[in-house]
Amino acid sequence: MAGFDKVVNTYEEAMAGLEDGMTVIAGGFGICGIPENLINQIKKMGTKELTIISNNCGIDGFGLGVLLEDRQIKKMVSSYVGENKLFEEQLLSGQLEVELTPQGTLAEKMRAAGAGIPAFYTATGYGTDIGEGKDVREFNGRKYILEESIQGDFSIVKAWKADRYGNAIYRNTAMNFNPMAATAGKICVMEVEEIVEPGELDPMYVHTPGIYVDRLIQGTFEKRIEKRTVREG
Amino acid sequence: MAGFDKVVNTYEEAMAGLEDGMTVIAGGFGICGIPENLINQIKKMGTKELTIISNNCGIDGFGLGVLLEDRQIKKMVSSYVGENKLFEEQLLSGQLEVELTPQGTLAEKMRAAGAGIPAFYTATGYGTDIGEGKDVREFNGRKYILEESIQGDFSIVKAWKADRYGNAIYRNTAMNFNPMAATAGKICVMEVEEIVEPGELDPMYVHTPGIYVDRLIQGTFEKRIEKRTVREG
Amino acid sequence: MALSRDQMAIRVARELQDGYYVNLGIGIPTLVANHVPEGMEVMLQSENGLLGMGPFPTEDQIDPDLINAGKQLVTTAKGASIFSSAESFAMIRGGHVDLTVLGAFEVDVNGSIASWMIPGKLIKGMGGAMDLVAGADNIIVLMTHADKYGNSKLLPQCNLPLTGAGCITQVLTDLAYVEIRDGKFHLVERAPGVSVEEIVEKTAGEMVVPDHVPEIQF
Amino acid sequence: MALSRDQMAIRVARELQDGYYVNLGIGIPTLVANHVPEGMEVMLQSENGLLGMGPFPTEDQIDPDLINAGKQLVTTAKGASIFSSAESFAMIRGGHVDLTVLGAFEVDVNGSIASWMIPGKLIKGMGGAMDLVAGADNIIVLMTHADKYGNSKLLPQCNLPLTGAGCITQVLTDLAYVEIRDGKFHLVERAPGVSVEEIVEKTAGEMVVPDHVPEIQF
Repeated sequence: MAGFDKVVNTYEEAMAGLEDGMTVIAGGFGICGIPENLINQIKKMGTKELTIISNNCGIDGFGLGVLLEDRQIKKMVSSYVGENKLFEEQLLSGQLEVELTPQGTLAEKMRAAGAGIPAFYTATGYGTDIGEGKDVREFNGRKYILEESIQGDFSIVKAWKADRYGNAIYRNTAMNFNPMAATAGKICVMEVEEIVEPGELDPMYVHTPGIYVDRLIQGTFEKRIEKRTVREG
Repeated sequence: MAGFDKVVNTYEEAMAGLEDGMTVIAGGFGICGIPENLINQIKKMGTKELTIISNNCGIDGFGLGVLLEDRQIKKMVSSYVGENKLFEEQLLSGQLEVELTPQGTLAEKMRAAGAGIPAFYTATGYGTDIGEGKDVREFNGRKYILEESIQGDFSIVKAWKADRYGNAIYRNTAMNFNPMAATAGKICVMEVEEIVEPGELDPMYVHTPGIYVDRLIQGTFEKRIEKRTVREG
Repeated sequence: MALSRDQMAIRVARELQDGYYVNLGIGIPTLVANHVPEGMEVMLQSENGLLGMGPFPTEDQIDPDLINAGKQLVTTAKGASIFSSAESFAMIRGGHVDLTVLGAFEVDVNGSIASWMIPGKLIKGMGGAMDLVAGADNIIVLMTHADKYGNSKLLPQCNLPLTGAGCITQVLTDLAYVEIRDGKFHLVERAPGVSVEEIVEKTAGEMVVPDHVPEIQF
Repeated sequence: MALSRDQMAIRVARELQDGYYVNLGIGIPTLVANHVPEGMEVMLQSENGLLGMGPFPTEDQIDPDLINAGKQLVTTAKGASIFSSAESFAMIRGGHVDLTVLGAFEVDVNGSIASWMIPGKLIKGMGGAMDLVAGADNIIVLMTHADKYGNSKLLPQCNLPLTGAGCITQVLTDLAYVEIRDGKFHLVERAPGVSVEEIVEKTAGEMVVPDHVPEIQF
């Protein structure tokens, strides 16, 4: 690896340096656009006491859900954690801490971290439990709460294609939280379906500039479908 | 014009409703990617006492600079206003008010307006004249100032291509401030080099979703070059 | 008689306008998409990053990378655009969506809404609901007038943890179309054959009743 | 002898590392791009929305839609990406750029910098300079040691309006390479043939001088 080439060849290299107690920001919505293999690598490493920041916690046996099996997660920061029995068990038994965050606020907290904005005001959650203990301020006659950015030691993201420099594009709604997550980790690890040579992607349509990406690996993906809604052809 | 079709056929229609004293947010950097014809339409309309929010004020005789000729601008909010003699004259004679704003803060203020974020903290300008009178707060041992979002009655932007629904793409660095400006006007007027049919642009590579665009017009552009730096072939 | 789920969706669909960008919540709100009036176009926003949501795919159109906020497989409509979650909520929070329709457990006379959590039961999370109610100017809450035990869901004050405070102005239930202003419910329309008395009786919060309350026509 | 503009650029270029993303300010900093050490790759960020700036275009490559922050026509380098001003400054403010090189009127012992405004002369504006100095961890200021009247530009305290407070740690002048820490200047290297005495004399702020101050080698 020299210059701007971000490619690593093994998942061990991809996640090297992840330690117990670290914070990991993960892209994906439900189980769409999730970094499947990076998650499996964390499971394999057995890293414990992790704080995971991700909109969801996968499902039983797939996605971030697999990290619950060996109790690797200490705390989840998410907007929606339903559809996961193991999650429910660990939450109710007090083994798992959960910080619920509105979805838009969560996305903006990640973006803010990447963008050097330590905090921003939003109306979301004002007057609810989410606003409790947070700074309130009025602008133009409306009340807003102060939300702080959220940074990770690592961020793990999934893109469709990237060039060796880490310039990446996402496919359809598999984009979701990935672009913001990519900017919010001190070390951003990206896995993709295809790595191409620099120059192959049109600069105008790059979704994530390579400057955000530290390590890049090509993988194969199961892309499990959570709700198979199909209509007659 | 019905449903999502945002196309208008004349520049009169495009800028209808612009009144004296209004605030206009304009895309463009220098004279690159500026809404040339929308600016010329404002000149033609003779609207006065305008507050213009734009990174620059064009140059003498081109771009926003033409609005200085008949003293249509009361106040400019910009990061850089050099390269304009008429501007200098009106500023020194007190005919023109200028609020200088750091470039990144200006871009973020526009984005924030479009994104329902009334204010955000940034380190930019802390400890300088820009920070004076602004709320200061410390996060993780560093001091930041509070900057408020900036909304316009109108925003005028230039894109490369758009479909009739206003889904738009920008070309190269003519993108600059245009995507944020598009979100920050109560009425967003976009002019483009080419209007295509809905379905012709790949949804994955749309830069500005049509939801932000209220009126769309196809124009022809001079695209004047400010600094013609060329090397030997 | 109380409105059916489809009738509720039909009534709400009458609030649509040509060219509206609309976010429909999970459940009954989803049905509104089936009742867009003839000759009218609306575009559906899905908060996971899709504007211009099309119908479910046919078997040969299935794409695991293309889902809606309910995690269902979908397609794109003509003129769709796809973007990040941050951009999606910028759109929502910034008030660019013309109409949001969502369900609720409770609504109160101050326009507060509780829709995401019932303490003691599992906490699934608010998803995008808090952002949606904070960002939209035009929200219609779609819910049954009373819960399955007959308890009113239109209250003087919400009992459950709030999704948003003071943000709801319109509620359509299976019994009535209600507006909220000045700290009171205002009865606007009633389901066919349902008496004003029944509606008032099933409304725990203060309800203002005008002289004439038209029946919803189908 | 004082360093030439090109020698200053050469010295700064030695601070580059393979794979660095770099923002070069207008003026002398631009010259740094001409002296990237052999076998090393750096990518230039231009704050108007371009990462991977290439050289000026040839006549047949001219594209009015492709300029840099100095409004000059440019080209894209291999592996470039283009984005909005908000994204560009997210990148800058978020500390993702590895090195920023910019000019200045004055720098002081506390690391404050004045680079954008001389009261009484026309105010052109700060452009992206305030964001750049606030966002970068690694900044090198490149300027002459004294102004044309011989007044030191390395001061106990900046006189001109600040671009940023306490954000500068490295300054290369035509006379010396200076680090700033603990409220003092620290002399690190000197231009060939320039005496420590001359440098100290031309430095208005407190300067710590180690026993040995090597000459910059070319």
